[in-house]
Amino acid sequence: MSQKDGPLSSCRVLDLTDEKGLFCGKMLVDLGADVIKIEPPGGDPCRNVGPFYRDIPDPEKSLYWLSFNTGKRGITLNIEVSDGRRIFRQLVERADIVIESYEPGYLDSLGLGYSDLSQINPGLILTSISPFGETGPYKDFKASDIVVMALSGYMSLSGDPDRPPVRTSFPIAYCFGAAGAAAGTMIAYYHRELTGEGQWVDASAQQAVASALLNARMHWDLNRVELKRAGPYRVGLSAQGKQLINFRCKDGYVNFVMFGGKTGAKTNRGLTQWMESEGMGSDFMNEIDWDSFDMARVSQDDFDRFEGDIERFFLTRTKSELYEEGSKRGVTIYPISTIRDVFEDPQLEARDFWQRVEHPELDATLLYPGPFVKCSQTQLRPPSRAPRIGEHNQEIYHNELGMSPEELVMLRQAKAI
Amino acid sequence: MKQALEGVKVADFSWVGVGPIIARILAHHGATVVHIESETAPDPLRALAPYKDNISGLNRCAYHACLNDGKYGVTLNLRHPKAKGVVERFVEWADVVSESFAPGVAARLGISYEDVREVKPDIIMYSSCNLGQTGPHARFRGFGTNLVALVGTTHLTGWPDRMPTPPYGALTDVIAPLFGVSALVAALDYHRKTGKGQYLDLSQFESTVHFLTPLILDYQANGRVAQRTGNTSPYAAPHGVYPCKGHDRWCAIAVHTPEEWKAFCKVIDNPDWTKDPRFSSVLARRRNEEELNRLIGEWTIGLSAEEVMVKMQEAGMAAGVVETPGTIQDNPQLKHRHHYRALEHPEIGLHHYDATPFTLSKTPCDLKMPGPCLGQHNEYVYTKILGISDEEFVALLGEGVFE
Amino acid sequence: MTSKEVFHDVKVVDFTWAGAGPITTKYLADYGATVVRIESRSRPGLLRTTPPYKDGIPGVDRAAYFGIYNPNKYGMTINMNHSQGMELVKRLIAWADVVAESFTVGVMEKWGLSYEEITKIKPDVIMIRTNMQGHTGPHCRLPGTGVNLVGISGYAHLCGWPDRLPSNPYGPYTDTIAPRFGAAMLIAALDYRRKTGKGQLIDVSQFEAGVNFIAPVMMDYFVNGRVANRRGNYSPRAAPHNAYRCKGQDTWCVIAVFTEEEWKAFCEAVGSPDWTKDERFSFFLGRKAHEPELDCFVEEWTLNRTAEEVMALMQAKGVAAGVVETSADLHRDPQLKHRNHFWVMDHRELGSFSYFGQAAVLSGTPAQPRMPSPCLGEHNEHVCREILEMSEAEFDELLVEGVFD
Amino acid sequence: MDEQRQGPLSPCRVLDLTDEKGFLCGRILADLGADVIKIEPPAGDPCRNIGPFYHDIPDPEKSLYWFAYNANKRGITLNIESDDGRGLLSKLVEKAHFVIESFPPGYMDSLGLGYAQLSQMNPAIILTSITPFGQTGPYSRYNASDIVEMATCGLMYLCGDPDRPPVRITFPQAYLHGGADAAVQTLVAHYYRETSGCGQWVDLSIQQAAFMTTFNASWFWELNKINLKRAGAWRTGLTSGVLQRQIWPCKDGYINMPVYGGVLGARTNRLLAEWMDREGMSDDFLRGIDWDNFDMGQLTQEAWSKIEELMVRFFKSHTKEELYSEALRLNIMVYPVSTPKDIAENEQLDSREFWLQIDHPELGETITYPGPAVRASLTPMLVRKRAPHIGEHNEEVYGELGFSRDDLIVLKQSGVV
Repeated sequence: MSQKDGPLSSCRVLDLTDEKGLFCGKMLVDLGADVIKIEPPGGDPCRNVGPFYRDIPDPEKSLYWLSFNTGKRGITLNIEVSDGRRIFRQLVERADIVIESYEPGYLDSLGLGYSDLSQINPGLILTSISPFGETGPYKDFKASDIVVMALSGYMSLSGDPDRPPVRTSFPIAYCFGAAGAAAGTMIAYYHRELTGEGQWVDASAQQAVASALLNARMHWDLNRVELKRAGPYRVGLSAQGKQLINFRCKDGYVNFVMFGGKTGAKTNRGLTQWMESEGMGSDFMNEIDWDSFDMARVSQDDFDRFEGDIERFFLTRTKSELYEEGSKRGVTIYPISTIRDVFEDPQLEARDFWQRVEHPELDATLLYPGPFVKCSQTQLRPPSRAPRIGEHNQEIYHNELGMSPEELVMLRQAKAI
Repeated sequence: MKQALEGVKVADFSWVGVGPIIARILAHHGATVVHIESETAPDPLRALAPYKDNISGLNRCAYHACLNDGKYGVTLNLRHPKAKGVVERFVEWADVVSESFAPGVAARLGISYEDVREVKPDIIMYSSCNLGQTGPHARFRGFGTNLVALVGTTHLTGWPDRMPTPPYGALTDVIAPLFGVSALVAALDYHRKTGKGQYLDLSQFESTVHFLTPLILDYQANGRVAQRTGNTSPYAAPHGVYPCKGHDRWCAIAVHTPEEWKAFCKVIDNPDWTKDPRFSSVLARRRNEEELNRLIGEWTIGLSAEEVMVKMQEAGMAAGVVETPGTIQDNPQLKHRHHYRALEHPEIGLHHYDATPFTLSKTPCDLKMPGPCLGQHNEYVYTKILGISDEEFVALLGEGVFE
Repeated sequence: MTSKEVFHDVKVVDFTWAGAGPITTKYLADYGATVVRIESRSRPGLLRTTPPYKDGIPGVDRAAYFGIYNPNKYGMTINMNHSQGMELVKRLIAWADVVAESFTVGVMEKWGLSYEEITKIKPDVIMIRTNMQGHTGPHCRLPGTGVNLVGISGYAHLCGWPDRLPSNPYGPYTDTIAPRFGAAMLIAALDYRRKTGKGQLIDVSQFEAGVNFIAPVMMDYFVNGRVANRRGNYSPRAAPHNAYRCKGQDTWCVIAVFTEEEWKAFCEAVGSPDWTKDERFSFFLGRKAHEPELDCFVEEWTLNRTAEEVMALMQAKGVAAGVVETSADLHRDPQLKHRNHFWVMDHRELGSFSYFGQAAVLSGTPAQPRMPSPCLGEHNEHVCREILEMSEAEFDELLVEGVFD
Repeated sequence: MDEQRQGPLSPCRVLDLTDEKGFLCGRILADLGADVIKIEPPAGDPCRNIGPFYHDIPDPEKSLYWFAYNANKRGITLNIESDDGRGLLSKLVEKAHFVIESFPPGYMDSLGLGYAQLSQMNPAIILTSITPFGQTGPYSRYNASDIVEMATCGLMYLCGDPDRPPVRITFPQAYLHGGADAAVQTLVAHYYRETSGCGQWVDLSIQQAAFMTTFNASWFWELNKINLKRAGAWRTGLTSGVLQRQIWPCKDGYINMPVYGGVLGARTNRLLAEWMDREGMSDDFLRGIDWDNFDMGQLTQEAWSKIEELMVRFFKSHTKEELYSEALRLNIMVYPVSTPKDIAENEQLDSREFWLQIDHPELGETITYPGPAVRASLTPMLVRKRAPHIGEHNEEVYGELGFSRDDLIVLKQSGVV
C-alpha cells in the first residue's frame, strides 16, 4: 500500500528562512516532512514580495509567499529576545532539521549557531543557505538575485551582444540555492538516520548557479576560449559562427536547435522533408547529407541563408502546430512558452500535474504545481495552503509545548511571539 | 574521510545531463557508481565541444567528463543478446538503477523497472527525461536547451523590445538533479527503514516549473502573462548592470530601499542629478529608470567592475561583478569555497570540475576520480565488482558484449 | 490685548452642581466663555459644604472643592421657587447659547425647564444634561453621587488587592470621565450650531461614560466570558512593575520594565548585583513567574534611596519610573511648575489660592485665568445690571423681593 | 437628515499617528463623524499586541484593546521614517484638518514633520501632541507608562490599603484620560480655527489630564497642610478622623454606600434605617438618630462603630440584587459594587440600548461594544464600524492621491507603506 504523504513521515523541520531559503523548506514539505515556518512577530518581510492576489499588496495575499510555503505550519517567534530563544531551544530539542538563511554569523551572535544547537540536540542537522556561503571573502556581501546571477558568471552568457548581459526577469537564483540546500540536507539526513550524527550543511546560491555554466566554463578551462552572450543565437556548438535557435512563428517564438552528425541527422532531415512537402523547401538544405553534416565546417553565410528559409516556414504555423506536428516527424521544435502556454500545456494536464488548493480567506481556488517527482511507493505530499501569520501558534505553543493562554498573551506583549 | 552515502551502489545507465549529474552528486558523497555506456551508441554528450585542443574525440570531451567524474566507466552493448545476463548481475549488485533515455527505450533495452524489479524486488530505480514517462508528449525528443524554452524561462529572458534570448545552455539540466537527488536520497532512507524499493519518474519539466510558481498563480489570480523586462525589477531602482572600465566589463547594482538610495548617492559623491525630482522617490526612480541608468553608467565607466562592487558593498549595497566563463574560476569566493577541483584526466589532462553547491561539515563531498574514458574500468568492474570470472569476462569481451 | 479667547462669544447658564457638571463647563469658561452659575443661597451645593476649608473653618465660600472647578465663572443665587426668580432664569436662558444642568432627573422638569420648554424661549439653545445614569431608563431617577457611581461602573471592583475588599479609587472617579465626552460633544455642537443655526439636547450618562474607559474589559467578558478582577499593581506586560518602598516615611516609587533592553538598562541602573544575573530572571516569563521574589530584591535596593533618587536613576537609563506623589509633592512638582499647571489667584475668602488650569497648552489661544471662583451670589448685581442690562431700580426690586435668597 | 447622521465633524479628516497614549482622542473625533485615518507602521501598530484578545488568541488582528479604541477609523500603513513615506504624509496633510500624534517630544521635528513644517504644508492644520508630561520641562524626556502616570499625577497615593503599597486601577486608565482630554482641547482649537482660519499646536500632558482624578485631595495640603493617605475600603477626606466604611460585604459581593450627613444623606439614611427596622435588624440607638441633623464631621468613632456594625450585619443578609432593587424602589443611595458581569447584565444599560453589536466578518461573528458615552438629539456620536485591519484602506486613501495598485506594490516592497 503506497504512502500518500512522502517518504519523510516522521521528520520535523524548523524553517527560519527568508526568500533565500523558502524553497528548501517547501521541497522538504513535499517529501513529507512536518515543516514549521517560523516568522518574526508581524509576519515575514518576504510577505511583501509580489506578485499579489488581485494586485493587493497585503502580507496575506503575496502569491510569492503562497507559492513557496505550501503545506508548512506557521508560527511567530522573535529569536532576538531571551524568551524567543528559550522557546526556540525547546523546539530544537524536538526537531530533526533546522534551515536558516540569515547573514552568516547571525545565529552564532544569538548563541544559536551550530555549536550551540548541536549541544541541545546532537543529531540535529542545521542547513544554512546564503548567497555566497558561510565563509570566504564574500560571506558578508549584501546580495540580491541579479548580484548572484552576476557573480556566478551565468548572466554574462545571456542577452544581446550590443546590450548589457541580462538576467531572467523572474528571480530564480535563490530557488537554485535553496534546491541545492534541500539535496544537501537530505544527504545529511540519510547519514544521521544511519549513524545518529547530525551536522552543518552550508549551501551557497552562487555555487549552485555557477554550475549552470556547464560547458561554457570548460571552453575556457580547456582551450582558453571565452564564450559570449549572443542573443537568440547559440555559440559553443560550432567553433566557427553563431547559430540561430529562437525563431519567430505565427503566434510567438519557437526554439529549434540544429545539431550536427548522427545526433541531429534525424531532426534535420525530417525538417527538410517537411518544408519540402509544404512547398517551402530550402535548396541549400535539400542538398545536405545530414548524417555526415559537421557544424564546424558550415560558413556563417550558409547558416544565415538556411536559417532564413526555416523561419519563413515556421512563420506559417503556430507554436503548438510546430511542436505537435514536428514531433510526429521526429523534428525537435519546442515552443518558447509563455506562462500561459505552460499553464495550458497538454502534457502537464494529462499527468494531473496541476493540483487544486482552496484559499477560503481569499475565497478562491488556485492550481499549484504537483509533485516534482512521481514516486510509485511514497507519493510526494500534494500541495496545501501556505500558513497565515501565526496561524499555528496555539497548536504548537499551547497544545504541544503546554504554554497557557495567559503566557501566550504575555509573550505577545513582550514581542516574543 | 567518512562519507554520507558510503555503501550505496548505483548502476547508472543514464546519459546526457540530468541522470549523470544526479549519480555524480551521489558519487561525490561516497556512493559507488558505475556509469554504463556503449561504444556502439555513445553518450551524445561525448560529441559536444569543448574538446581537448579543439580536436574532437569521444574521450576528449570535457563536457562528458565533468558530468561523470567520480564514477567507474564501463561499456556494455545492451542490444547484444548476452547483455541481459550482465545487466542482471548489475541489478543484483546495485541499490539504485538509473536511466534517462527517451521513454520506452529502457524497455527495449531490457532495463525497464519491470525488468529490474524481477531481478531485485526492492530495487530503487529512477528515470529522468524531459517530459516524464507518461502523457501525450512523453516521447517528444529534446535536450535541456529545448526544455528551457518550454518551461517558460526563455520567454522571460531578454529585452521587452526584442526577441526572447535563451538563458545559457541546458539550465533545466542543472536544476532538475537537485530535485532528483532529494527524492532519491529520501527513497534510499525509506528503503533502509522499510525494505521497500520504488520507481521514480523525474520529469525535468515538472520539477523546474516549480521555480516559476508565483507567475503561474499570478496568471490565474490576475490574468497577467509575465513578460521579460530586461534587468529591471519591480522591487528596486536603480537595478541592473552598468558598464565598467575594460572591454565588456559590467557590474550589477541593486538598490532596494530609500535608505539604500541615500547611501548609494553618498558613494557616488552626491552629484547634482541625484537631487533631481525625477529621482527623489522610489516611484520617480522607477519611472525615469532609463535616464537614471544612463547617469549611473557615466560614473561606473570610470571604474573597474571590482572597484564598483567593493565601493557599493562597503556602503551596504548589493553589487557584484558580472563574472564571465573566463573569470569565474578565479573568483575569490569560489576559490575560497574550493568549488573548482582540478583532476588529471587520462586524455584531457588536468582540468577543473564543479564541486557540489553545498558543503557538509562532517561528511563533505570528495572529488577523487576524473571523468572515465569509454570502458576504462571494464575489467575492474566486471571481475572485481560483479565477480565475473576472468574466463567468462574474456569470452564476453570476444563476443562484443562490452562494445 | 490678550490673544482672543476661543469662546469669547459663547454664553452659558450653568445650573450644574458637584463635580462632573462644573468640570464640563470649566472647559468653556477657561477658554473665554461667559458662564453664569445659578446656585441656591438656602441650599448651597455639596462642594461648598465639603472640606477642606480655608484654615479648617467651614464656610460656603471657604470650601476648596467648590473653588477648584469654578474659576472664570460668574456666581448668582436665585430662589427657583419665587415666581420672579423663575422670570429671571428665563431671561438668562433667552440670553444664553448653552444651558447646563446635572441634577437628579426630574428637577429641571419640576421647574418647567425641560429641553422642550427652554427651546420655546431660545429655539437654537444647546442643553447639556449630565446625569448619573442618563436621562432615560428605569434607574435614571435614582439619586447618588460620583462615589456611588464608582462602584456600579466597575472601578471599585477593579481597584485594590485580589485578596481584599474592593477599594474605591479616590473620590468620585467617574466625575473625571463624563466631562470629557460631554465637553467634546458640546463644543462640536456649538461649532455645528454656528454653521447651521441648529441647537440640540445632549444627554451625558456618567455610568455609560465610565464604562467606555473599561471597554476592553467588557469586551473580554462578552467574547471570552472572563470576569476581570482587581490585581493590585500587576501588569501582564511588564516585570518588575510595582510601587516600591523608598527611604522615608511612606514614600514610594513605581518602576515599570517592559522590553528586554529596558531590563538590561534596569540591571545596570541597580548596579548589576548578583540577583540580576539569576537565571530565573533572565527572561520575561521567568520574571513574571518569580515576580514576588523579584519585587523583594528590587525593594531591597529602593529602600536605601529616596523616591526622587530612584526615579532619576531609572529615567537616566530610559526605564519608566515615577515618584508616587503625595498632595504635598504635587504642589512642588517641577514639571507641573514648568507647565504652570496651577493658576494662583486671589479669592476674597480663600486668599491667594491655587486653581488648576487646562491639561493642554494651545500655542495660539491658551486657556487663561481671568477670575477666581465666585462667592455665593457674588455677581448677582453684575449679571443683572451689566449682562442683562437691567435698570438699577428693577434690580433693587428683585433684591427686596428676595429673588436672590 | 443623513447629514446629521454623519456627525458634526463629518467633513473633517484626521491623520491619527498615535499609539495607545492617544487612541481614544482619534476615536472620539471619529465618533463625532470625522474621517479618522489610523496610520500604522508597515508591519502594523505594535499596540495590536495589547490584550485582552479575541478567544485569547494573541493575534494582531484579534486585540480587543485595538478593537475598542480604533473603531470607526480607516487604516493605512506608512513608514514616516523613510523619505518617500514623508512625501506621502505631506500630501495627506495638505488635505487634512487634524494631525494627532503621541511620539516622544522632538521625534516629529527630527523627521521634518514638526508643527512648523506641517503648518507650512497646511496653515490651518491643528497638530495635537499627546505625551506623558508635555513637550517641554524636566520630565518631558522621561519614559512613562500607565503606572508612572498614575503615580506622578497623585492618584496612586490615595488608592489601596494603608498597610500595602499604593495601588493603581488594574485596567490602565491614564492614557484614556490623556486621549479624551486631548479630544476636547483639539475641538477647542477647531472651534477657533472655524472662525479665524488659523490652526495651532495642542500640547497635551497626560500627567495634568490624570491630575483631575485627585479631585480636592491636594488642597487638604494647600489649605490645611494635611497629606491625605489611602484608606482602602474606608473613606478619607473628613476632618473628624473617623474612618467610615464605604464598601460593605453582602451575601454575594459588595455594596458601595458612603454614608453622607446633612441634607444630602438624610433621606437615604432614614429610609435605610426604617428598612433595617422592618427586618428587625435595628436597635434603639439607630432608631433614635435624627438624620436631618446628622453630621458626619462631629461623629464619634464609638457612635460610628455601632452604626457600622448594624449595617454590616444587615447588608450581609441580602444579595446585591435584592439590596439594589429595593434601593431603587425606595429611591435611596445604596449602590452595588458591579463586576463586569453585573455591568453586562445591568437593566438600565440594556433599556437605553447601550450595548451595540458590531459586525466582524473576518471573525464570522458580531462583538458587543459599549455604545457612545454621550447622546445628542441632532448630531449624535455613532459607533459605525469595526477597527481597521493592517493596511485595509491603503488602496482607498492612496488611490485618492493618484497612486495605482502597481505603485502600491512598489511602495510596499520598498518598505514605504
